[in-house]
Amino acid sequence: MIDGQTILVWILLGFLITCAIAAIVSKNLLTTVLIFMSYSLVMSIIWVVIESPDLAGTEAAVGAGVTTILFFITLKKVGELHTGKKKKKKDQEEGNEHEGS
Amino acid sequence: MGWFTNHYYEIAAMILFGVGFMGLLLNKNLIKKIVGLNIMDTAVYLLLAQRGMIFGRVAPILGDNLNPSAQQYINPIPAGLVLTGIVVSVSVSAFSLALTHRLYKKYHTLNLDEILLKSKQEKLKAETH
Amino acid sequence: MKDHENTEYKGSTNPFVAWVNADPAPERKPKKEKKQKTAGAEKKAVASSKDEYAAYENRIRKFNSFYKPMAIILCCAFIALMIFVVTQTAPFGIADVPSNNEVSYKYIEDGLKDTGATNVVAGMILDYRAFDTLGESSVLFTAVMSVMILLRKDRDGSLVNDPAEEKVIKEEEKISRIHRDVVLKTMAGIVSPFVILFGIYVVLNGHISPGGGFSGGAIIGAGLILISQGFGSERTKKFFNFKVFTIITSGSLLSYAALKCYSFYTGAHHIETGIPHGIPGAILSSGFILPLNIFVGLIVACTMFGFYSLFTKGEI
Amino acid sequence: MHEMPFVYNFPFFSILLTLVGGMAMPFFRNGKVAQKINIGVIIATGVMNFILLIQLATTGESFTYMMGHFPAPWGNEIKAGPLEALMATMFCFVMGFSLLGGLINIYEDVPKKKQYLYFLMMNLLLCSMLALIYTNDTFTGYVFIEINTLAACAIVMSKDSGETIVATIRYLIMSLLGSGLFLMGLAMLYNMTGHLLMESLQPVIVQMADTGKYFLPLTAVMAITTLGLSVKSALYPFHSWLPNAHGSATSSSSAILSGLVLKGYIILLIKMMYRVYTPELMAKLHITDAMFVLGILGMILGSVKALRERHIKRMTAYSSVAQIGYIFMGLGLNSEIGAMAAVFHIMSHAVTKPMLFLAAGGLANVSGHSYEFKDLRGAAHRNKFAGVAFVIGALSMIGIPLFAGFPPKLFFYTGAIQSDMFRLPVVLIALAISTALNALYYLPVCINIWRTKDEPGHHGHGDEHDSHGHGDEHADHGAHGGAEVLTSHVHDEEEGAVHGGAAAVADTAAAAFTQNKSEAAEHGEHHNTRTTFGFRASMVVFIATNFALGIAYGPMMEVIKKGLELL
Repeated sequence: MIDGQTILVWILLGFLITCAIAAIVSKNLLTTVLIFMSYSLVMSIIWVVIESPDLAGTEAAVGAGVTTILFFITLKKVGELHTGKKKKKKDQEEGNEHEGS
Repeated sequence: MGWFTNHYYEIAAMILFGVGFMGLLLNKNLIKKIVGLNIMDTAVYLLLAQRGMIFGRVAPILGDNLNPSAQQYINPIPAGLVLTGIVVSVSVSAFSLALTHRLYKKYHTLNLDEILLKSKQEKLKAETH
Repeated sequence: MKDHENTEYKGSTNPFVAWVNADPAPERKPKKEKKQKTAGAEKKAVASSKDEYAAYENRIRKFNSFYKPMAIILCCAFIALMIFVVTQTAPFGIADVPSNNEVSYKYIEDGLKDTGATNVVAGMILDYRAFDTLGESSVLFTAVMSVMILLRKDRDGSLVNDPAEEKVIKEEEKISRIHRDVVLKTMAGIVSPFVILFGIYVVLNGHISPGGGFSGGAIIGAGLILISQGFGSERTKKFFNFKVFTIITSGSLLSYAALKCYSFYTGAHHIETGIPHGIPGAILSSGFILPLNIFVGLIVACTMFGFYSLFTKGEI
Repeated sequence: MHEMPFVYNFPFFSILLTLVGGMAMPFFRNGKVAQKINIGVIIATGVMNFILLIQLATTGESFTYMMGHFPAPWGNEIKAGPLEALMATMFCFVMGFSLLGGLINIYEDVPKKKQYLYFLMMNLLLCSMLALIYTNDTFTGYVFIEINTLAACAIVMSKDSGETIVATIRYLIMSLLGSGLFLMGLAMLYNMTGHLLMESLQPVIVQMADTGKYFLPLTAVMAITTLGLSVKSALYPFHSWLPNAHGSATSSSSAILSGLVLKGYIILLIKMMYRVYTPELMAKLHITDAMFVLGILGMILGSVKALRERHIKRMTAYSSVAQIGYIFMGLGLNSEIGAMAAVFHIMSHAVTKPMLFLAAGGLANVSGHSYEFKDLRGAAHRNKFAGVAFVIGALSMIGIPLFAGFPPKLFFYTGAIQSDMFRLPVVLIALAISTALNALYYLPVCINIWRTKDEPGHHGHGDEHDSHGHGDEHADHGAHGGAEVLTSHVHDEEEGAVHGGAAAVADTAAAAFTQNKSEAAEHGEHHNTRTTFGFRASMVVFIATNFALGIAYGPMMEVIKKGLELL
């Protein structure tokens, strides 16, 4: 019963839960949104594993694509992308790293 | 171990639901609340979609098979329902992000408590003048 | 009658009379009377509002200190219970479960004959359960219209018009026009046609391969967003303004509704639609599913781009 | 079977017409045109549902209508019976007159360019509620719940102020929590039974309950779906979003949210209860007990909260919490008459609460758009229709005979007698306390709005607690000089001007103050002429309906009884 694919699914599910917790507890909003984006991507892999390619495509385009873009624009509008490092010293490195990209 | 090996998807979905639920209830930051909400929704979709999966069968794309038998393909219903759900969840998150945007414009903060306090202050000011 | 109620209400005359006269809550009375002697009416009012503010702040703090542990405990208990509950249900991945019943068998075995679509999921959501999908497109429509209420700028000056922000947007656009990011622009130029083409492919092949209106529409929307980011909003405005947005969104929805109504009405009256299903696997097959996918794709693409544009500029 | 009467198309037509009307509105982009479309759609839908109601009530049958070419377990379908037709007719009726009554406030509160969007949302709201009433498929129910949530949030926030947007986000978060729970319940239900159609679910669930298989998951599913719908319909511990959302929105929105939107979810819950879970099973698994307890708590604590409010709309909103408590209490009685009384209470609340909200809006319109009690003093003299309507609404909410609020209370008693021995005393005590509390918070307001300014003894005991102190003005205005007098309320001046008592305030004030006063007087005059024909008509119709429901409750109960049997 426990074969390679099952182990892979366990790893993916573990990753999913870790991502969810990290997204919720992270202090920096940009990190939260980026983690949420990877959460959506992993979710779309899980959809492929459970044989639902329709869902995988939709999740990748909608969840990881459009929703994340909307999150980013909102963050930009509320000034968390630029003033994040001024406001919170401790988030400086993360802010710089993502601003550069 | 049977309870785990037979139900790991459902257990993961429930844990995710809990994480999202707590994110929605406990965080004061609106963006994180919305992320929590999205996680909660995805958890429900996972709970729904995993039921369609059957080992050894493939996705219900028939291709050239013109006489399909139900023994070859997985259950298509959960996938269809979740497809509906995903689109609903993106509409809802767009709407709540727009609300967040407007609230930030008005109160210059994302913290719901501060927003409540500021709106109260505004109301009291309007009353005294 | 009044006297009778007086005795009922906290047993004293004053609060009830104050209540009838609609004065502020009686519990704040002593404080105010003290201040009344020292300060004028306006100061008193300010002081009382400050009191009220402090009380409100206090209430929120108290609520939070009570609410957080309660919420955590309740959530954990709820999740533990739910995990226990789900382990009671049928195991994962086997064929012999209640959800694997005659309904899903019918979808798989007769789906091709009934709908003409080789992608059973597309056939299911656009033909068998089309009412749900009509509702789902309406959810998108409702959401984009609500976002429009919130974020669309009025020319005649509502709360949404914020001069400072307007200036920032203008400046950003100016900067991006002059110093356009070369990497973004080049990549957008190369990638976006393929993205949109791929989206169109996914939409058109929705009934014979994975995908369909929703995923394809979202891909097209993402392509439009990429163009708008890379070449500036003026470029997209040339072919996509508010009028086009309205016509495409509402027009597609109305056509969708019209097609589906025809099929609902004929279905309920047991009349044949007279739409041929075509050869299975061909592009032009499966009756209404192809046009419906196209309409859904248009709605989703416009909605996604509409969200983006309302979020960035406050207009379409 | 094969020859279907044409009337049977009407549920489908009404859902479709409202949806298409909403979708077509962006083409016009004009508030007036949108309003005309909206009113036309509501009238057409109301007439269609009324004809259907008459047909179904006389023949006493219910029917299913296939949405597509495939019969029940495969395709979507809708189901209509007398109860559904009755509810749909009432929803159209109440929504039409709520819009008519609050039209001025809509045009004032909603920015001009966005008025068409307001009416669009109204159309979609009506569409989603009709779909919730008529649906026979749980998942369709979920999709339309989401439309309902978004449209309801949109009509709250369309009055563009900070307060409403804060209220909207709280409303949205709670609503999404509720629909998330409901969807999770549906997912588990599907996992256990493999069906989504209400009709196919019931035998499977009954069989499951008989064999004892999946006992715990079944209880959990029933609890979760009920919980989700209760959160959305503001049952007592989950009501915190309601007063803000209903209190701050424009009058029509408050009326519709309180009168109809909450009821849409309760009707879905009743349908789930009767068509899917069966009342016996819900009683056996103690779901109804929980509903009963929370309903009783809501009845009493909602009223207590209302007692503390000084804002007329927020008070009315808290009163809605109490009335929702009544409905859940009735559903939790485990007796047929209890459920009938709950359905009747849905109707009587749906015709009374919009009237109260609209009357409150009308009273505030003539008092400088303030909803505080102190500013509303004597407002009823300036807007007689609103004053009379508010008093009648209040009497109906208290449960005075001849008004719509009375029959359900009577039937709650009867239902409690039918129910078990534990519930009877609790219901008796709770109804008595709740009626007393209702009287305690409604009657003072009624007295207050009918008071005249120069009633003797008014300044003697009333104003010494007034935070803005116009009692002080009379006592010490000589000492404080013009500054304080200038800041005194425009509303007071307005009242003064209207009742000819302005001189008493004005004689020591500065020239600027006089100017201010004359403006205020003009303002007041302006307001006096502003009760339009639409407002008066809607008030008269609501009052008439209230009496009609209160007097002729017999036939209505017959229809409800038949409807519940056929559900």
